[in-house]
Amino acid sequence: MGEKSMADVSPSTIDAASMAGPRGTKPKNRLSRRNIFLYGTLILISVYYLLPLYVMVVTSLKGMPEIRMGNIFSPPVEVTFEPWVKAWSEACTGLNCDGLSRGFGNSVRILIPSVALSITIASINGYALANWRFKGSEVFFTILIIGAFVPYQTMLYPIVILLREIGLMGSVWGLVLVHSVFGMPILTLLFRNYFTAMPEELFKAARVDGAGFWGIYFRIMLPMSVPIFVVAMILQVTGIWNDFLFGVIYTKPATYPMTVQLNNIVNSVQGVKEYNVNMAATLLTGLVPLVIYFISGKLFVRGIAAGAVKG
Amino acid sequence: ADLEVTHWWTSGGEAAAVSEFAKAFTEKTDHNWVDGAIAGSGGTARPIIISRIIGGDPMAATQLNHGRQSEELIEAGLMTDLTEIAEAGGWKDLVNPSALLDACTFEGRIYCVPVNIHSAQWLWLSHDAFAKAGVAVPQDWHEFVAAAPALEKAGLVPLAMGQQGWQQNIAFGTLTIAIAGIDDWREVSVNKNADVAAGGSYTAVFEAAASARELARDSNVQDWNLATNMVISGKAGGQIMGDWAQGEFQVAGQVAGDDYTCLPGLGINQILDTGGDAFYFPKVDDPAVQAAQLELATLLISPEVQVAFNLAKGSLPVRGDIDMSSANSCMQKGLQILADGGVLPSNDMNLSADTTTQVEDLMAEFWASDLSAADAQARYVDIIARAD
Amino acid sequence: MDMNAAKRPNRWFRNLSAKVASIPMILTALVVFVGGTAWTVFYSFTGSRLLPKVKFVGFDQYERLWSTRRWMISIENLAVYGICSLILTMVLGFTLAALLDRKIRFENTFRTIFLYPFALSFVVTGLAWQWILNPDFGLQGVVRRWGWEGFNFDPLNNPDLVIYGLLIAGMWQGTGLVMVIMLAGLRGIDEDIWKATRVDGIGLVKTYVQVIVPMMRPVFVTALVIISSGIIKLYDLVVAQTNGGPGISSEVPAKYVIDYMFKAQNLGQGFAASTMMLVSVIIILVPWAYLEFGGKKHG
Amino acid sequence: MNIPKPSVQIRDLDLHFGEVKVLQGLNLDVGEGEFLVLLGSSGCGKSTLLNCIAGLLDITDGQIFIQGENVTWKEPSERGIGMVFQSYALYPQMTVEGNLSFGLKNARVAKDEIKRRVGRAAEVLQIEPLLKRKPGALSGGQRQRVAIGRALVRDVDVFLFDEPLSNLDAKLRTDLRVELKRLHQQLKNTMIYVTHDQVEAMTLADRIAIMKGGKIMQLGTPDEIYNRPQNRYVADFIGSPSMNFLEGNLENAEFSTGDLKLPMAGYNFVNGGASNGETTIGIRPEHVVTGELLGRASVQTNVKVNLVEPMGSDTLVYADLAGDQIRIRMDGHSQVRTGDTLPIGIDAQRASLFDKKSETRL
Amino acid sequence: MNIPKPSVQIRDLDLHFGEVKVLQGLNLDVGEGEFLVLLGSSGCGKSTLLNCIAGLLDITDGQIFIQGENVTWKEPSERGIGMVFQSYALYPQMTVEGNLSFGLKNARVAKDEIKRRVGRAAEVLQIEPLLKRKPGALSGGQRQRVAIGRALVRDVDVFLFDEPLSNLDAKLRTDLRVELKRLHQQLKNTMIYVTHDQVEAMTLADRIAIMKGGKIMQLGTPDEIYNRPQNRYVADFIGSPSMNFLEGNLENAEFSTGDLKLPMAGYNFVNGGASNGETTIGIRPEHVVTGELLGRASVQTNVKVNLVEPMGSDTLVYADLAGDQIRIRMDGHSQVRTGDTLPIGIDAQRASLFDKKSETRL
Ligand SMILES: Nc1ncnc2c1ncn2[C@@H]1O[C@H](COP(=O)(O)OP(=O)(O)OP(=O)(O)O)[C@@H](O)[C@H]1O
Ligand SMILES: Nc1ncnc2c1ncn2[C@@H]1O[C@H](COP(=O)(O)OP(=O)(O)OP(=O)(O)O)[C@@H](O)[C@H]1O
Ligand SMILES: [Mg+2]
Ligand SMILES: [Mg+2]
Repeated sequence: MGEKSMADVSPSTIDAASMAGPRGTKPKNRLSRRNIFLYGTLILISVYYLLPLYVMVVTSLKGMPEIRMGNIFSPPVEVTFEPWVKAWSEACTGLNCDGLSRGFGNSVRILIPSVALSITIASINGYALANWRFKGSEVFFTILIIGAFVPYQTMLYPIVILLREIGLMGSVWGLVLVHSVFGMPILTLLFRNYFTAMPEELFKAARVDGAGFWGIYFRIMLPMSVPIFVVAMILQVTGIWNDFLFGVIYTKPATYPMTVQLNNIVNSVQGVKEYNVNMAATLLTGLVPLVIYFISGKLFVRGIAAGAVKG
Repeated sequence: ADLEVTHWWTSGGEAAAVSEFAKAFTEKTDHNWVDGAIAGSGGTARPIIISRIIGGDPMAATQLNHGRQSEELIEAGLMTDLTEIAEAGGWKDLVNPSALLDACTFEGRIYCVPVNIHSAQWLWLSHDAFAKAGVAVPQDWHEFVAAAPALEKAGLVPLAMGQQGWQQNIAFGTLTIAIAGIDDWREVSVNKNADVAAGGSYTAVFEAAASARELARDSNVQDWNLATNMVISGKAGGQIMGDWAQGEFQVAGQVAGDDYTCLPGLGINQILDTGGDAFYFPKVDDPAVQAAQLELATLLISPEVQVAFNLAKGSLPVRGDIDMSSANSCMQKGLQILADGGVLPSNDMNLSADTTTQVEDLMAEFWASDLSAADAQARYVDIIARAD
Repeated sequence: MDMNAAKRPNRWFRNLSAKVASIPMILTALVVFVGGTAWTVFYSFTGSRLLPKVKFVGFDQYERLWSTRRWMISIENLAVYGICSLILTMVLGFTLAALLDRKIRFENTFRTIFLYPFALSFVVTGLAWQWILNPDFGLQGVVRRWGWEGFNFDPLNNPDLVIYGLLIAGMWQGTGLVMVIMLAGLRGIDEDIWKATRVDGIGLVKTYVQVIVPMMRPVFVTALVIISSGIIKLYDLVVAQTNGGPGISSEVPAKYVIDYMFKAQNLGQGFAASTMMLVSVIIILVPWAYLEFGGKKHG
Repeated sequence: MNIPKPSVQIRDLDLHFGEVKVLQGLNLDVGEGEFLVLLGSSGCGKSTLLNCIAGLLDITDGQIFIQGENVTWKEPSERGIGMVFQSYALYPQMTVEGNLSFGLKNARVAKDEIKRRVGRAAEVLQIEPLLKRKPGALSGGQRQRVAIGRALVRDVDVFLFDEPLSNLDAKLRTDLRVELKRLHQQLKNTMIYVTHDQVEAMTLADRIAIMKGGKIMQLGTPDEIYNRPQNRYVADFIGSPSMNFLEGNLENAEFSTGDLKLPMAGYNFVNGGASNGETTIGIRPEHVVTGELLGRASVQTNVKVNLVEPMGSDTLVYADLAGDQIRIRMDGHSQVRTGDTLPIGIDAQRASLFDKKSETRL
Repeated sequence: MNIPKPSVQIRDLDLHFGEVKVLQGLNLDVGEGEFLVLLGSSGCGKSTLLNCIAGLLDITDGQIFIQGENVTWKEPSERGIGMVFQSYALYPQMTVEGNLSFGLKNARVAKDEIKRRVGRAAEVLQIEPLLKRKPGALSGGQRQRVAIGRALVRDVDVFLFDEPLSNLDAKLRTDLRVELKRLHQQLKNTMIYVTHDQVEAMTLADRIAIMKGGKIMQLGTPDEIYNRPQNRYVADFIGSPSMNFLEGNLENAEFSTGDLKLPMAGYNFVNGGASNGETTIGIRPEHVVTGELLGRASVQTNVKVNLVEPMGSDTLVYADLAGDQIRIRMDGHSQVRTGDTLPIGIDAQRASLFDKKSETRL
């Protein structure tokens, strides 16, 4: 420590020195090594993340000849929306040549009740688990959590039988049920952690005020859990919208969701693979969750911080 | 009534063929054909079809490869019995070869309608490719192998091969019939004789397959029709693929003999197996649909529909009594073999799906790796020994 | 005044609403998860083919399973993919979170870029990367066309590398979520700890490695759970990107299960395979779940 | 103390969390209109006891009576209690008015009655101008008043407070403490109040219950607790700076340790007569007198000063006495310095004697 | 006070968070070996100032010198400071030893030197038996000691403490306070200590800086701050129970409000002579005397008691004087009751006078 010797300097010299030397904010170099490294790394990694999107968009705007000739990274010489039109409304699977348009409606019809039902059930579960424990509630919850890890494949067949027994096989409601069941573990965990982190005294106060199970849930807990609802909603919307396996197994062609339709289009190869149509179809299918992420990404991050990560 | 029909015919030729069914059904009856195509191969579609049938929400009719696949569904009483209309239509006498109907028969009752005959043992050759390589179009497998270096030199892939187990298994099966001969093939495939599978004739087959593997080294497409497309566009010399490839050539506007050549049995053995597609009619409750199911069943096997469908699909009709003169030369070759009785039972009937899957897995691995012929054979013998 | 003891009311009817409201959860846990699993395990001891049939064959299905090459490859692939994906996702997720946590400009933009793939399904992911990794049109072709003729990057057609091809795509899709979780964790670290390390003169990297990472253990556990629950279910991506190929070099257990259940129509075999997956999940999970949820009373 | 009419009675209360026995065989009677403070260190079971009374915890064994009625298995809202929490526990999405009326709405009280009661509570607590605000827009003290109001509107017999002031800063705490005392004098409800702040306990309570490890160590008026602690724990716990303890011997009504001899003739022994044997004496820092008051003390000696802590109004002096360090509270203006020798006097009559083994008061 | 040698000097320090000007033109000199306490209510900028000295915040303008060296742009680790945080900020996964040695290892201090220093620090702080434990297994007080140790091993010139005791309970706080004072007497380092606890400030500080809104309101010894507050803010802020303020008029060295007249002849005016005009007088509760001390007071009167708060050692009495409520601190044994009329005396020489407008001391 060099400054030790400085300690001998008499007060008066110090006061003289006080006029000199650095003053105010330390000047910062915008192009410091740290910044170059930081932003360099970020930009480099961004390329990895953006590349597929870029390629998909660019490809979907090219004509087939251009694709066959060229470079997947080069921007389209001649922008054409033909592939998008085709993917949306013309691509054929078997005899049906209505592209993704049909699947879109189905997906929406599946999505809305599934998201609503699964979040409703899971939030009630989480609330019961956090605030109204009863003997065995933790056991059921543990089973549920282990269930989150069970490969869906293990369950496919028993669920077919289950749905048959309750007569919902092939209907949209059957699929809604399946989504609610498989969304339950993670969502319940989210809600449980969130509600557990809420001050217990609030719950006690409401009980003293004579509110019952439902009264507390609707009047106290629900209004306070917007962030976690946002997280749950985003997770479920993407999960359900993107689901292929359940959609294909538990529905029928008339009710196929968009992903199944996408698979059909991509795998129904007529002569050559129409990459541009495939990419357009892929983008169209991903559009709904993508838009949701772009719009509510910030809320998502905040919600995760609020509930999902237990300290 | 609206009849929902599921199938996995989604490639160009297949879709054209199935539209013949739909057209005929919609035009000739009061019913509607609701198309339930599932893309991907049978591998994707079958679980969906089966789970729907088991799940109590069956479609009205569905394509399935007939044979052992559906035995249990029939046994469980999930399929409509077609015996009555079969007898009324005299299917027993019409269907040729009769093995096709046998495959639909379970404990004396008939449960499915065979709609076409498929044979897998074809080698499809591109004239364009051989012209580029400057060699004559081969007339059998041996010539093809001999011509391969020239193709390679011309920058072409000698053998197009989709990287999927079932395609590779077809190639293997075709090589077996051609190289090991029919008797040994029958011993192994029908009688599950593992000793024969371990024998010298099969060693030759595996070695041939190993060399075919080299020829297909640069073919990295996945789907069969993409491989066919390599032949059509002259990027590859040939492809071993079933007669359904015919449909692709047709859609591409190519003419057999001029643009491409087909060699049944690899040009070595004039013999074909008689697999095929069949339609099953799961039991449903709605009487209107039940009636429509029977109408569709009758319709599918009716002469005009058979002609129209099979011309489009490139497969052979299941009836011996119809006029297929408008078929092209490849199909004519097939019809001729059929007429000569050069038929073998298809593997769908010989081997369980379980065994087939195992063989396909083996083939997938074999074709994509450097697994030696001897090792592959040893593993094959293992599978055959355990086959049921 | 009445000083008589009050009778303890029946346990079953205390907080009845809570119990009634939990019925869906209880049913799901018992009927679907326990019941369904038990059903599957039960039938794995039978010789069921296309339909479940009670025809016991003992451990035959398991013996066959463990002597099947495809199963062994599947396990191996899952292990390689799982370990690499766990480590890389954690490292990349944490690194990204740490970079974003450095009070940078455009934080929102970068975060959106890293997170958006999570909105896309594995099917879409698989297709997109299949396309980019296509040796002719994709990255390799493009680099070659730029003049580097010898450039070789064709993982999807190389049996030894294909699993890494899957990894590239899987990471692309999944790292964003882990990053967000890590970011949330980083934001939860006491500001004073940062100050303490600065006063102690600890370098930035060292601070992260030796102080921050160990402090984020619970966050890492959360991330670990999320990543690993995804890994074991790896299926869609494989089907979409490689379909198990080339050959069987990118097969995974989940695909084995599906293929044997439906394609090979050997339910018994498929069930045996899924039971094995389940067993491994339980072996890994039960101790953790017990510690995390069973042992503690609250919080 | 003479309890007018029991309002809350607790009989043999046991509460276990699994293996942990938090409350064990606890008995307590609270008189009507009494202000009872539960005081104890963290984790001693104060909140648990309060939650049991409120019905927020299912007790393991025992009985609880409120206004003579056995409420052991009643719902919290049916017990005629109101509760105020440390963290206020206001419903953040409701206005102050909403917070106040929530319980009444749940009980289906008529609309104008709700209005009347909310109005009255708001008037008593002087929060009328805040009625339309949400809790987020209130200061800590205002929030606490709303929390009290929430109990107030419900016209309950018993108020339960769980450290209602400990989230507030020192100044506000003092103000609200006074207000609370005044409120009690005005409402005359029974109040049970949990705190671990002695000053609050001393100033608010009619009686204080000192708890330790789930048991009540002493129950008595603040004066009793402060001046006649029943055992060493209570003596040590109460008082800041805390009591000085010296170990020694009691013989013939004289306490001796080292050179120091304290005649305990005037001491009011619990069992009437003096005991002999190993004894601990407890002397409060303010009962060690100095300066002009020296003359009032029964015993005088000199001590050496170790450390001086000026605290403004007082000065705390640490000094050695008979081998132990003692604390002496002196006036804020005293000019004592470390190292000084200080003449002190000890007010032995005001000391407390404890049996060394059992630590109970002699 | 005469500063022996400046150790920390702050010149014209400005710190803005965006629009918010947290510190403005702040100047402060801390002498070598001095124990300076920064005292102020929450949000007044105490932590901010400390962080500026430590180099943890980039200042907006001004200069900082430590041991005579301009450290304005230096890294925290190069300033020769050690810092102890309210939340301890121990590295939870390292043992106590690891926590102590982490900084040294990083500075590549030789192994045996590290050992020596850790050993010495552990000895000073009496945490030797804990060296192998992790922070999770320590009590609050032990943790705080380790946190101090972490600064200690680094052999720094200046110690910075940011409310190091406020997470501890009252008893522990008192103990550690004494320990800290002793440590300072032993080490003789410069210490800058942030708190909002007056008792801590009064007992620990050589000098106290009272802050408000980013400015220093008064800088002086505890005695100066307590007895000669420079403005009404300081007077009100310091002391508990807080000072009584009466508004009135000062004329001819006599303060009058209502009937009450206080002769201020002995009062030590800031500018030497007396001023006239509207004035506020501040009287500390303990300077209102009763009982036998009544005689010492310059002015005597009777008041009516509103509320009595017995606090054990003292009794706080609220009474009306000249239209205002005043607090009076009495002995713990006094038997005053609400409604009594109490004769009191006021020690006017010890009162403080403030100009009503400017609120500064007269
Ligand atoms: N749900 C619970 N499960 C197990 N033990 C608990 C539970 N709640 C409280 N305890 C234990 O019961 C004891 C008493 O807790 P309680 O909250 O009543 O203490 P307290 O006196 O209110 O303390 P504080 O002053 O800190 O609020 C503590 O030792 C605590 O650890
Ligand atoms: N990062 C920041 N951005 C904006 N304002 C800030 C920031 N940090 C602190 N402030 C503001 O600066 C002011 C002073 O904060 P500081 O933490 O120094 O207060 P303090 O005196 O230490 O209070 P406490 O006693 O509560 O710790 C506060 O009004 C605070 O809101
Ligand atoms: Mg408590
Ligand atoms: Mg602070």
